[in-house]
Amino acid sequence: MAEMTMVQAINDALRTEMRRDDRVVVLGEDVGKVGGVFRVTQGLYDEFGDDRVIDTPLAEGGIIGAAIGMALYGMRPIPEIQFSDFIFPAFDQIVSEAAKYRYRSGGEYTCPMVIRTPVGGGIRGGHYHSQSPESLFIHTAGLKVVCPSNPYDAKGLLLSSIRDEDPVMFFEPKRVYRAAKMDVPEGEYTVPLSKAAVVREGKDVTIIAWGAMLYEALQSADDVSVQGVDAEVIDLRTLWPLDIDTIIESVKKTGRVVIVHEAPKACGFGAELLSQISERAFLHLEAPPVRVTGWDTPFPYTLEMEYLPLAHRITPAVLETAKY
Amino acid sequence: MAEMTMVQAINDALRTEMRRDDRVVVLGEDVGKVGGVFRVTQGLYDEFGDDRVIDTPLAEGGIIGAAIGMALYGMRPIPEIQFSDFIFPAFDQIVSEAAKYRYRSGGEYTCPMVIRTPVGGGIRGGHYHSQSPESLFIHTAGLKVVCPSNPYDAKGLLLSSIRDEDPVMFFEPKRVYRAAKMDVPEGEYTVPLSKAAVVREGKDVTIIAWGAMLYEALQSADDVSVQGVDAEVIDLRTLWPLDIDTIIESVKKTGRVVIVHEAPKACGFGAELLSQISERAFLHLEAPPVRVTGWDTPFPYTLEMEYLPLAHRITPAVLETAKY
Amino acid sequence: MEVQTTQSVIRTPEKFLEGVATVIGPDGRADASHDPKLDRALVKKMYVAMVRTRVIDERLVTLQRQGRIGFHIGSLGEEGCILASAAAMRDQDWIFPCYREFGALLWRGMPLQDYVNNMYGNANDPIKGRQMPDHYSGKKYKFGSVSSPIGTQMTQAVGFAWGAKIRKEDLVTSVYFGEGATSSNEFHTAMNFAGVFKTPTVLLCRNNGWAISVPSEKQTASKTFAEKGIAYGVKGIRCDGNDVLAVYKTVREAVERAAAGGGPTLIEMMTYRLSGHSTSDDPRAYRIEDEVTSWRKADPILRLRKHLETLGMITDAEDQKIRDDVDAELKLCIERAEATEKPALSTMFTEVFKDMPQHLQEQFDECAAGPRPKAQH
Amino acid sequence: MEVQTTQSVIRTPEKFLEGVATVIGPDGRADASHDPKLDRALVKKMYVAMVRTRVIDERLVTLQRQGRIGFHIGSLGEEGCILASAAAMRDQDWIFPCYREFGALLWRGMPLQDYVNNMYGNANDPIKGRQMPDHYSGKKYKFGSVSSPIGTQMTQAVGFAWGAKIRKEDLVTSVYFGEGATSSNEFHTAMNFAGVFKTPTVLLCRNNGWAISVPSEKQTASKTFAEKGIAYGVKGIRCDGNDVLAVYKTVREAVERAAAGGGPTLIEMMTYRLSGHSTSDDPRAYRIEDEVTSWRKADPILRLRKHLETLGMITDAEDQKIRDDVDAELKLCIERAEATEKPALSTMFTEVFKDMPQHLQEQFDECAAGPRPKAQH
Ligand SMILES: Cc1ncc(C[n+]2csc(CCOP(=O)(O)OP(=O)(O)O)c2C)c(N)n1
Ligand SMILES: Cc1ncc(C[n+]2csc(CCOP(=O)(O)OP(=O)(O)O)c2C)c(N)n1
Ligand SMILES: [Mg+2]
Ligand SMILES: [Mg+2]
Repeated sequence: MAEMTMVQAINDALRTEMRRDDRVVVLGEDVGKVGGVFRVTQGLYDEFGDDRVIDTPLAEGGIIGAAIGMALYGMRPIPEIQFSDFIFPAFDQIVSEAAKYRYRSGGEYTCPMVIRTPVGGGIRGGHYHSQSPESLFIHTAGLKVVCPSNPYDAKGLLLSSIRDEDPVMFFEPKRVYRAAKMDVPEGEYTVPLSKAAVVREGKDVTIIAWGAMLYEALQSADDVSVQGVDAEVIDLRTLWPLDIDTIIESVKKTGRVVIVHEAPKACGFGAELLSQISERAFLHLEAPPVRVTGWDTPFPYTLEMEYLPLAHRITPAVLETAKY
Repeated sequence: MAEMTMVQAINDALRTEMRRDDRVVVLGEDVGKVGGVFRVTQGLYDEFGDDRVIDTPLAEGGIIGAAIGMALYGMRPIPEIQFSDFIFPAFDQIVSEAAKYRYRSGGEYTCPMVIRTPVGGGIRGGHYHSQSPESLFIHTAGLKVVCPSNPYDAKGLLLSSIRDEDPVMFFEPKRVYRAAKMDVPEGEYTVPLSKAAVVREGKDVTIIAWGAMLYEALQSADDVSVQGVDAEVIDLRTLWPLDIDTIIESVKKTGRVVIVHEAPKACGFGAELLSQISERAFLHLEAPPVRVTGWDTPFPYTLEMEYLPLAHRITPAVLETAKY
Repeated sequence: MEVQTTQSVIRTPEKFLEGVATVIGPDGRADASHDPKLDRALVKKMYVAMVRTRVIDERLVTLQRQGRIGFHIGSLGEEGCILASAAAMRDQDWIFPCYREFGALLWRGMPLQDYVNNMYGNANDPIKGRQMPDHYSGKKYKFGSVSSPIGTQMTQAVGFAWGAKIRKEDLVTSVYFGEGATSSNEFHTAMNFAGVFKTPTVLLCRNNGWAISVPSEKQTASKTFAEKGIAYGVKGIRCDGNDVLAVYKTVREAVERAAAGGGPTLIEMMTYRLSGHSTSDDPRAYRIEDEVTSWRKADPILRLRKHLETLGMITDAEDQKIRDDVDAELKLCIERAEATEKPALSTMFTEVFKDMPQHLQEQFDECAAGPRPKAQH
Repeated sequence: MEVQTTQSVIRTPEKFLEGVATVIGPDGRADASHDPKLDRALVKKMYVAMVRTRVIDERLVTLQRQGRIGFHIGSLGEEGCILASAAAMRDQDWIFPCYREFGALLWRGMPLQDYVNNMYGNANDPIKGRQMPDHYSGKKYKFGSVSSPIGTQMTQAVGFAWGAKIRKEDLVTSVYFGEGATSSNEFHTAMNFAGVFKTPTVLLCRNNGWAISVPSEKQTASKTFAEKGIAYGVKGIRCDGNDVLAVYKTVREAVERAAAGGGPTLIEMMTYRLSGHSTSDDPRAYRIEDEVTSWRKADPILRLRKHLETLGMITDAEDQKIRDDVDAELKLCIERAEATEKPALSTMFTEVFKDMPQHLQEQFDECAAGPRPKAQH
């Protein structure tokens, strides 16, 4: 056991798996000697050399396209996209190619790879260093989507993702990167994909969140408890394929739901969650499920704390839902 | 008045507006002399010349990026993307640039342009000539999204879109392109954006559809009427910004909703519609709103009629909702 | 039909090929100084493969016209560069196709029946009817998976070769694309990554004069496509794509250079698309018939046949037999393909992921429960 | 601090600039055969602007260190190529920035106060605090809008110029980007479209040796960035980016050629990023200090000052006054900016579209109703 930040835990996961499996390579902009702009890959270059920890030219499409080629060849590439806001030059390779390879080739070719990329706001990044594009990838059949909220899960989920046989989008909430340390086991362990965690039990309202917003959800759960509302908080951990059973079980107990995410509301993942809950637990609902999300605007700079669905917005939503 | 297919109506709209406004130019792959692979721009090259009807190199990012530059300069470009499946090389320019220009520049720059692109399945196009990516653009703040279902609306909505001051994604359902003719007025007229049409009134269930699936919805409305279910059918026409009032009014009357779209279910636009209906009309709902959509798989070739949410799947959903 | 076109120049083979070295001369004889001196059996084998490809191509177009298959995109006129470049790859090398290279796939050993099943998207289609015709995949044959989006395969072919290089395996990749595809994002990144990481990759640009209706000279202002290599520190070469010996030689040298650590090569193979872009296209709407006629005379099959004649390696009867054989084989394949049912409903839901997740299992169950669609195309 | 780095070569100015013609010699004198013979007042004006840019830059770094602004990305060492290239544009021409060109924006006339407000993202920020610092927009000054995604501005600058060409307006666009950006999709399409449509565009590549931690020689295997023009039929030129007269001359000629219908030019301006990539970067983690030291001697401001000295156009006192003046002005601007409130809440919802649609009006109302966030960064 060692105390680690999420950055350290991810770094540790990469090192652990690179030692175990020499098919694993890391590639991206600035991931080499300098260890990435967030230092997530620090030290890997020194240990594994420039054949396995590769600084690339400035071309996300090239990073992902080449990684796909490596995956087809039989390697386990882990491309890094410096900010998820910059994933769009690679969008075609991800949604048209990586996501569809297994299916379209009748199962001949597979594309196991983990696309690591920092996500989310709260670090004064404005428009282009703050976005949360997860729903675009969930809408694309063939991709798994993961977003850990803490160092332990980050390492365990990353190891599961690298060993998974399908392409995984691994979103790392940068607001959490160095926010807190946590005990993380050394060596190997995995946290299974597609299993949500009930991180706080409660009976009145279910709050669903992931990544950095989990802490806001927990804060709100504390806030409302003072007012006699007992909130259950679910950390999705893997967004897709979804652990719907854990959600429905909770909703059947509470009958009330608040869904939290940073991305804009329209066609965000909250809409899918709300829909599935309505479809599967309609008769258990005591109140309309509520979404507390980023606004349907580009991500602002100065006003970002007004943009994000922080506790100050979750709490009233939970209270209102509870008394609906 | 003249009888026109949707292809002819769109062609007529382009010609009409190009005559009226010399800032309008059309650009894309094969849009010139040959008039586009669907012949939507046929004859425009002869009338307006190669300065205004422009064959470009094979680069969607270039088509959209250059069109943005033209729009910033003060023109009204209408780029064509040959199939909406091929829009992804231009995704970065659309979502990072066109969508955000007005906002990010404090209103200094604007990006009025209409991105025309054929959409949807049912023409034996398989994986890459059938997809419906609308929800990706709805999720992106700053874009309007239009999808006409008939020649009259196609012309009127296109004229509104060209005159709009914001970027518009104009999805043309290719299964409808030549499916039927309809009286279309000559010269100018507009169909307003963000106004849905109630194309069939009913009191028992509301079916929401657009584009090619509208006809399937209407077919189902006929089918269920035999069984005594009176379905109301709404053609959204503009998907975003949404005419939620028309929907809610209908739902308040019927209490029951079936939403139909071709795109995969997960994070499709149906999820957003369902969510807004639940949020705004929860107490009016007599049954959980239902989504009948493409499956969460890549778009298949041979089995495409099993993939599409055609009448055979809508009808049972309507009946079940009606008797819920 | 009177044709108006935006085409400004007729690009005859002579004009198009100006300054490009050839091996097989107009008289059918090989220029001794450039002749790669291939094993005669190999040359003959390439010839047979080209004729077979041509016959299959023509038959598929007919099937499409008859509504028996949905679509075909062929290689009429481009068989020379496709077959010779495929033949020049070593057994351990991998080929990444564009969409006109079914001839290369058959060369690599895919049974004709499998290919025909793919054209029908039936239950025996190796890709389970999931994609349009001609979107084959041939991993067993060290042959990639076709997808429609232009250019994506280039970066992947570079990545594949790069992987092999990292893993120190003696393996070269080749990748096909049209001259139109040089405008794509992917050409740029593929070339750049290939150059920077010196990947063992041969980038095969089929310059067939057209990208659907756009003539090659409107695709770029550079004088040739080969010289685009300069921007990436990648060797660029043009060759006469209808000259089988020239193509073989050029590609083979590039493969050997790549295998020896010399890095990637961009090869512009000058050829011509004699047919429409695909069965969905009518080229009379945009191109001048004279140009097409001029290229019919430069047909790579005629050219190689002439060469074989000078070597006394072919007779009319033999030629006819090649055609009859493939005709007969094809007939059987088509019969079988047409007698084969559609892919099972389950194939719509399997292999989205390795294991079927819960939501797809539910959707599959829902779909399987019916009802079945009435509507057909 | 001991530094280990992957950097294999130290690229001194001498090595980096091998074979590139200069105008201002080591002695400060202009080479008569290349001297563009500019109006002396203009040269002086450029010098003043460069010094101002430098002073502002340094002050902003300090403000960031003090936590008074969130971020700054500057042009330390690159002022020569930025100011001279901006100065070489005609009044009617438009400039599309990358993110290091605030000096060009001030040159074009934006009041310093506006720029400082942008650094604070306050209520008077012309872009309403919606983007990070240094993401300015200057339409009034015929100056584009900065966005973070690398390269997108290139294609737009080409499209803008193309529009003007179609509308027959005498207007040239210039566009800045780093050498790292030449690897982006956008460089490829921008160059290709510029070449094919002969747009009046000057593509200004600031080769400053680094793309964050990646040295320029790892960005491409081509020998220079300028020669990438060949792939597009676009004229490519290298120039000494720290030599103000050389840059001015090269850019001006390109502008005139473009305006005369001669099409686009790619100009590689060889310079050096003396600072970290931005205030978020510590370059000691990846580069060798000796390289930086060698470039400090090639500082474009020192170089131009020496030239002005040979012309008797500058004194130490004058130099000091330039600095004092901007210091004083800046102090005032900062005071005012810090005294200015945040942008109004409404600015979060306006200008997503021209008119606020219903859903945003509802969200605005909801947000305005509160409560307000407690959390700050
Ligand atoms: C990204 C993308 N854009 C557009 C298309 C439509 N399209 C298919 S083939 C083609 C032309 C390709 O020309 P070229 O690269 O020269 O290849 P050729 O067909 O001549 O072999 C186009 C525009 C596509 N498949 N993908
Ligand atoms: C598409 C994209 N990918 C990555 C980044 C992150 N990033 C910002 S600047 C930069 C390096 C740019 O280097 P260069 O183009 O040489 O410009 P310079 O900073 O040297 O002026 C990178 C990788 C980005 N902004 N956009
Ligand atoms: Mg071609
Ligand atoms: Mg740089």
